Amino acid sequence: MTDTATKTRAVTMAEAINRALADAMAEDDKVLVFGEDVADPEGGGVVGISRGLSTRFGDDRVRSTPIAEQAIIGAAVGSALGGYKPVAEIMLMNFSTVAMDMIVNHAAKLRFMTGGQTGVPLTVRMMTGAGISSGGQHGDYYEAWFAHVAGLKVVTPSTPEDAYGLMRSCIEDPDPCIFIENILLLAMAKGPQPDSTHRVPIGKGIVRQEGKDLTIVAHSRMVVEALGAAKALEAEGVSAEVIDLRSIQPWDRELVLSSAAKTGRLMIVHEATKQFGIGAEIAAVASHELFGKLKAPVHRVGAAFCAVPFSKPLETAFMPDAQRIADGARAMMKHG
Amino acid sequence: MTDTATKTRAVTMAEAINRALADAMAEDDKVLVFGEDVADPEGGGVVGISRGLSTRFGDDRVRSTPIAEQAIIGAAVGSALGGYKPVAEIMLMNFSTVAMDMIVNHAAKLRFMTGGQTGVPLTVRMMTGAGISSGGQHGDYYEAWFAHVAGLKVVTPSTPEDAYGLMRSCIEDPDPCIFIENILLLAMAKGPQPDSTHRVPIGKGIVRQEGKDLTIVAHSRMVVEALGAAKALEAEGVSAEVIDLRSIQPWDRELVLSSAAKTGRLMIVHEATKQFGIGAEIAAVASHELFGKLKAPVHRVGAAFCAVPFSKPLETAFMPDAQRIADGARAMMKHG
Amino acid sequence: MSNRYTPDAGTQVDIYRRMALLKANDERTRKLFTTGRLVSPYYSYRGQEVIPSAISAVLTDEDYVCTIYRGIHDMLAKGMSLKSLWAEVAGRVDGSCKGKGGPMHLTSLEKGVMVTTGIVGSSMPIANGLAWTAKLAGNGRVAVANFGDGASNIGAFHEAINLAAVWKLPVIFVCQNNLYGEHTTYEKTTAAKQIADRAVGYSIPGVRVDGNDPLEMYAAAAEAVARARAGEGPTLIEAMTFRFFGHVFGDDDSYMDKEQKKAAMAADPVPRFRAKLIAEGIVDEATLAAMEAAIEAEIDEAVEFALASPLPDVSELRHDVYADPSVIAEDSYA
Amino acid sequence: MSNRYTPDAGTQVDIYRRMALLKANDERTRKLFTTGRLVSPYYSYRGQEVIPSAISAVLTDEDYVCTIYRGIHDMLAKGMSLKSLWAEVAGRVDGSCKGKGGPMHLTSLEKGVMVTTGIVGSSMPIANGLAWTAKLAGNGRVAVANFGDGASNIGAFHEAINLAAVWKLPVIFVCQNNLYGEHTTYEKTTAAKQIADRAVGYSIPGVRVDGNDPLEMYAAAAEAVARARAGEGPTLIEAMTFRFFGHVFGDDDSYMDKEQKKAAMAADPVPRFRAKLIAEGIVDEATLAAMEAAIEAEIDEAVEFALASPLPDVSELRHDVYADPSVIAEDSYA
Ligand SMILES: Cc1ncc(C[n+]2csc(CCOP(=O)(O)OP(=O)(O)O)c2C)c(N)n1
Ligand SMILES: Cc1ncc(C[n+]2csc(CCOP(=O)(O)OP(=O)(O)O)c2C)c(N)n1
Ligand SMILES: [Mg+2]
Ligand SMILES: [Mg+2]
Repeated sequence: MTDTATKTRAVTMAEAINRALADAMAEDDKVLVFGEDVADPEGGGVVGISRGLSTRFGDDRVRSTPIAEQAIIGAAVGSALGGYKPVAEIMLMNFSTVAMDMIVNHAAKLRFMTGGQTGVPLTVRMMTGAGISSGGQHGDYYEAWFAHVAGLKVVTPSTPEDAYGLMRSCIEDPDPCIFIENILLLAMAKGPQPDSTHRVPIGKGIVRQEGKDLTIVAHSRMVVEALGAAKALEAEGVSAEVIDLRSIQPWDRELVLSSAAKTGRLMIVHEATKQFGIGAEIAAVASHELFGKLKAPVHRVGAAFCAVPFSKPLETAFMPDAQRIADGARAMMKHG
Repeated sequence: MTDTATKTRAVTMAEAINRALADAMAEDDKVLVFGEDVADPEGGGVVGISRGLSTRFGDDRVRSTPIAEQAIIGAAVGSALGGYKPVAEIMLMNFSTVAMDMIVNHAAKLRFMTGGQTGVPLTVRMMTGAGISSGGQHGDYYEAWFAHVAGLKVVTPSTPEDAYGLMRSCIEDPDPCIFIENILLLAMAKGPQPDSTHRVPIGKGIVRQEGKDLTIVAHSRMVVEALGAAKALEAEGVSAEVIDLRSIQPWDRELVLSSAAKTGRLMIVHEATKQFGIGAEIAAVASHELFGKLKAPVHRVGAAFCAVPFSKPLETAFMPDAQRIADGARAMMKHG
Repeated sequence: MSNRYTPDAGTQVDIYRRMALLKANDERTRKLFTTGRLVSPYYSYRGQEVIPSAISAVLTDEDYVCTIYRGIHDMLAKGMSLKSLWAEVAGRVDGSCKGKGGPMHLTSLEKGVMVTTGIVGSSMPIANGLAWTAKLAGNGRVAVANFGDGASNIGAFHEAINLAAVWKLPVIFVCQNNLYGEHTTYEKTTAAKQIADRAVGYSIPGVRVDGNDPLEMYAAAAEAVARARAGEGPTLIEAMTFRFFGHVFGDDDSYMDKEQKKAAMAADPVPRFRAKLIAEGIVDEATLAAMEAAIEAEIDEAVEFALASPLPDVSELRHDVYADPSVIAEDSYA
Repeated sequence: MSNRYTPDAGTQVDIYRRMALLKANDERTRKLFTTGRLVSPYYSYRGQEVIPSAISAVLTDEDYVCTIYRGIHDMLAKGMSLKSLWAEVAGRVDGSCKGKGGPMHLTSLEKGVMVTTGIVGSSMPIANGLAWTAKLAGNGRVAVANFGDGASNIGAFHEAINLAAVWKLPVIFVCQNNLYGEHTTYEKTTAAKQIADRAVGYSIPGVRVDGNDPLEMYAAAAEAVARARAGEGPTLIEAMTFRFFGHVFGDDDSYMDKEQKKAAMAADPVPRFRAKLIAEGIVDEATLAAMEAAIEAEIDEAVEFALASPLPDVSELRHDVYADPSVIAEDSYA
């Protein structure tokens, strides 16, 4: 798999995912799409990600389901075992908490527990993210949970191109993939529309901006904030390299470590709460592998340790942003 | 709260927990115990942890439930909101995957989401651990998931005394606590029977063995393996300090950091898979706080990245043990 | 419908008062959202006013209610303070949850509104726990669990009702069947001919009632509450209704049957009951008009109070996570 | 019970053959566990032989089965190879899962035994997915989801049956009601008078049958399978039975009603059906004795094969986690 994109007109991330689903369904009639409200009579998904699919590919392959996430993921596991390529939607990541058994005990483990007799090539789409005043049960990031579970792959695009390329890769992957969509990015992230051969390999990050003084690793919407911070820092003469992880499990150790080795300073940013988040794993690996070679301690930036708060000033303060990232970078620059 | 224990006759960890539940119920009639098979007609729990309680305190307060973990934890959340002190059992930690919504979206968050109007003083007991040939869905450690969720406390005793003291502290705590029991330790760990005033403060670790060359941090059954490794290392002239974390959320940063600062070398051991486990958080914090002060990179030891395998040689190789810990320590001693 | 549970004239007017409050409050809320003075997802309950108004008429302040994102009608009918509700919806420090919860997570301890959940189905297992404490304490309280038709297909529904039935808990499971779960129709998702039929599987009474008919709704609620207080266990009430403004306010309604929607709105239960009360001579128009004017004034005051209340300080992120904020490491906010 | 689905003589003998195999296999397994030659939790199905034996007589190798920790009877009745089963139970490389799954997680693709789960309730949602693929492919296959009476109280049961009903999936939900979930009785945990009653809530057929009566069980299974193959959707079968050796082998049975257990064991369905077949002249004793001897020999051979098979190499930890083992960082095994 190579990372290629042919650019044409600009699309949103929502449109890119929609296109990825449509192209995959057109190319492989084993691809199925289902979840709450996903078919056209129900609007093609709450934010329209699956719009047009049921009309084009039929009610057999594109189905709105009852509100029953265990049944949804169970149907995904079973249809994957039966040779299909299900793409199931859990509307918001917080709702995956009612389906964790199916994801963790079954989808993730069946290949191993059956000694490789079976595989579970499913993709689960989940939206999430704070910033839209939806309170404490609609915006959590649990990528750290999924990454901790052997057998799952986890991806978190920040651009339409990557969303397209990763979705196609997830669907073609022989193993279960968690595809995380930031609810703000779906409309906000715009970019060229990739052609149907575009794939982004799972496990490969990308340098979004080159720099030499420090490395900022981010994923999902935090890439936007990291780039904002990099811009502010540039004005101050600090050159930040920004890496978009794109995949969390597996994550691109080589890219992160070589960048951090180059700059000597590493920061990791995520919207999940900082404590026990994925930044901890990356910091632990980097501190280990680059022991004695870094100019400053690895710095982590994450959400505050609380539920997503409702009130706007609290919600804003809860989420990491360009300023907090830039502040962290400034402090790091005082080292070494 | 102070950490005190008056020693009398030796008890197993199972007996110590049983005693803690009984003493708590005797002292406070708001304490409730429920879960699958926990009442005496059903044997007082699959391994007898709640034996005698329903006979002594009545069927109102000690109840065997249907197999319905969402309903169990829901009843715990609701009864806690109603002013009671529920201790609910989820028989094995893997089964918490069907109740994660109640734990994460509700128990953990209600205090914050209600602006402190309510609190959810519940305790959830969960057994787990590999080593008894029960295969891929009965032995996972998910302490890293729970620790990542703001609002939960997580404890993992390794001795009967701590099990008693932590259970009493959890029941008295105003916030939801996850109490993790290693299935092998329940019978294997023996120690003095603490008296009814004994408490172990949540968030405080303990030095199980003093040492000066390196610090090994472990919890639950891995403390036993760490002590085994320390013994082997001692024979080779390496002095290992062994810290039993006892609490994961919050964890005892002060104790871990001061020990690591003293020895200059830090290793973290857990039975959960290494990737994205709690060792990552501890390694990240220690590498940050002790930047430039450590003699060797922080080393992590965890289970292999796969489901718990059934076949004995695989299951044995899957789990960290004294030898793997000692090997890691030997490699660390070559540094600095 | 048994005559045993017919509300007297005073109770009927009281039910209407709650309905009028709910209707006016929803109208005001939509107005403030439309003008952009408030911003957040809003799940209008307009059209579903009868259900909690009738139920609340048989409850005391001590009885418990658990409800959902579409639940402000349930809270207001139960008596929640308009001021602390509005301040919460506006995210202010005087909100019932200090602005931390918002419209989807309101709680009002004084009125027994214990939990408002954004997770489909999750009101039910928690209501069981509250009901259990009532039973243990022998204080005669009941717990009402509100949820939608869509929620009747999720696991928590099944687990909760079964547990309530085997433990004979004083819970009333109130399914507000508005025919849609988000954009999907009842028929597409629900195999039961009626949700009330599912009660058979738990050996408890299950009734489908016209949730827009205050007398029928009152009778069903009164009977269920009486059963619960008498220690006879839970009841499943399926209250048929309709939501006038879609799933979330601002939805387009392309997924809806237009005729069905038109008919439902034409049969708006609030003016209907108002007309009936007057026609039957139970109350006169002037009394109701005065009542409605008082409600508007009360809402005016609450809105004003809410918008004058300060926004919370960011230090609040550290509070109410645990009872003791000191357990959280300082750098958790870096 | 309709006459339409009476098994002919050959089928009755075939059902008995499966029952005899199951009984002999359980006896052998308990023996090896007792002597310590095998070590792991073992969930004996002894007493429940009729259910899968009768069901399997109406299935083809292509039909799917999902089952649970107490499920070796379901697999063997479906035709799973004794050798690969025994080698798996012994944790050997020739086991169907290379020793990685063990007795609680067996799979036999050739015979359609797709998933064996250790999580109560989880066989059902997965069976739906398999049934959906059969429907999509139009290949006429059905999926059987086995589970216990205790599992009928968990959320997955409800979600799965509702989905199967609205999607008219070719699934047969087989509740093997042995009156206990671990140590807790049906009555203490289950509000339904009979689990079959719950079918009403999904508008599907629900039948309670004597799961220890091969003819009644066969008829119910045949009817359900015919419905499923005809596109008429799922059926819920509650098959009444009893487990002779408790929840997990080695349990003390203090939680059980001794009289009930004695009576159930006295009514052991295997010798009962054997005697009936002979009494009715359907088959003679000598034929059955020869069949049973052949079964013992086959088991001998399988056990020998299993115990001669090597234990897996520890490098196997790195394989079958993902299709491509190289995605896992080397130091994940440190
Ligand atoms: C477990 C879960 N899944 C999905 C959602 C998203 N969601 C929010 S409301 C809703 C529809 C619920 O319908 P219903 O129960 O009929 O209640 P109504 O909104 O009609 O009052 C859905 C699917 C959720 N909140 N929780
Ligand atoms: C979700 C979940 N909760 C609890 C358990 C522990 N457990 C294993 S078997 C069992 C009893 C199941 O009873 P039943 O469904 O009647 O099946 P049986 O064992 O009688 O065949 C329980 C509670 C589990 N495996 N999964
Ligand atoms: Mg609805
Ligand atoms: Mg059973």
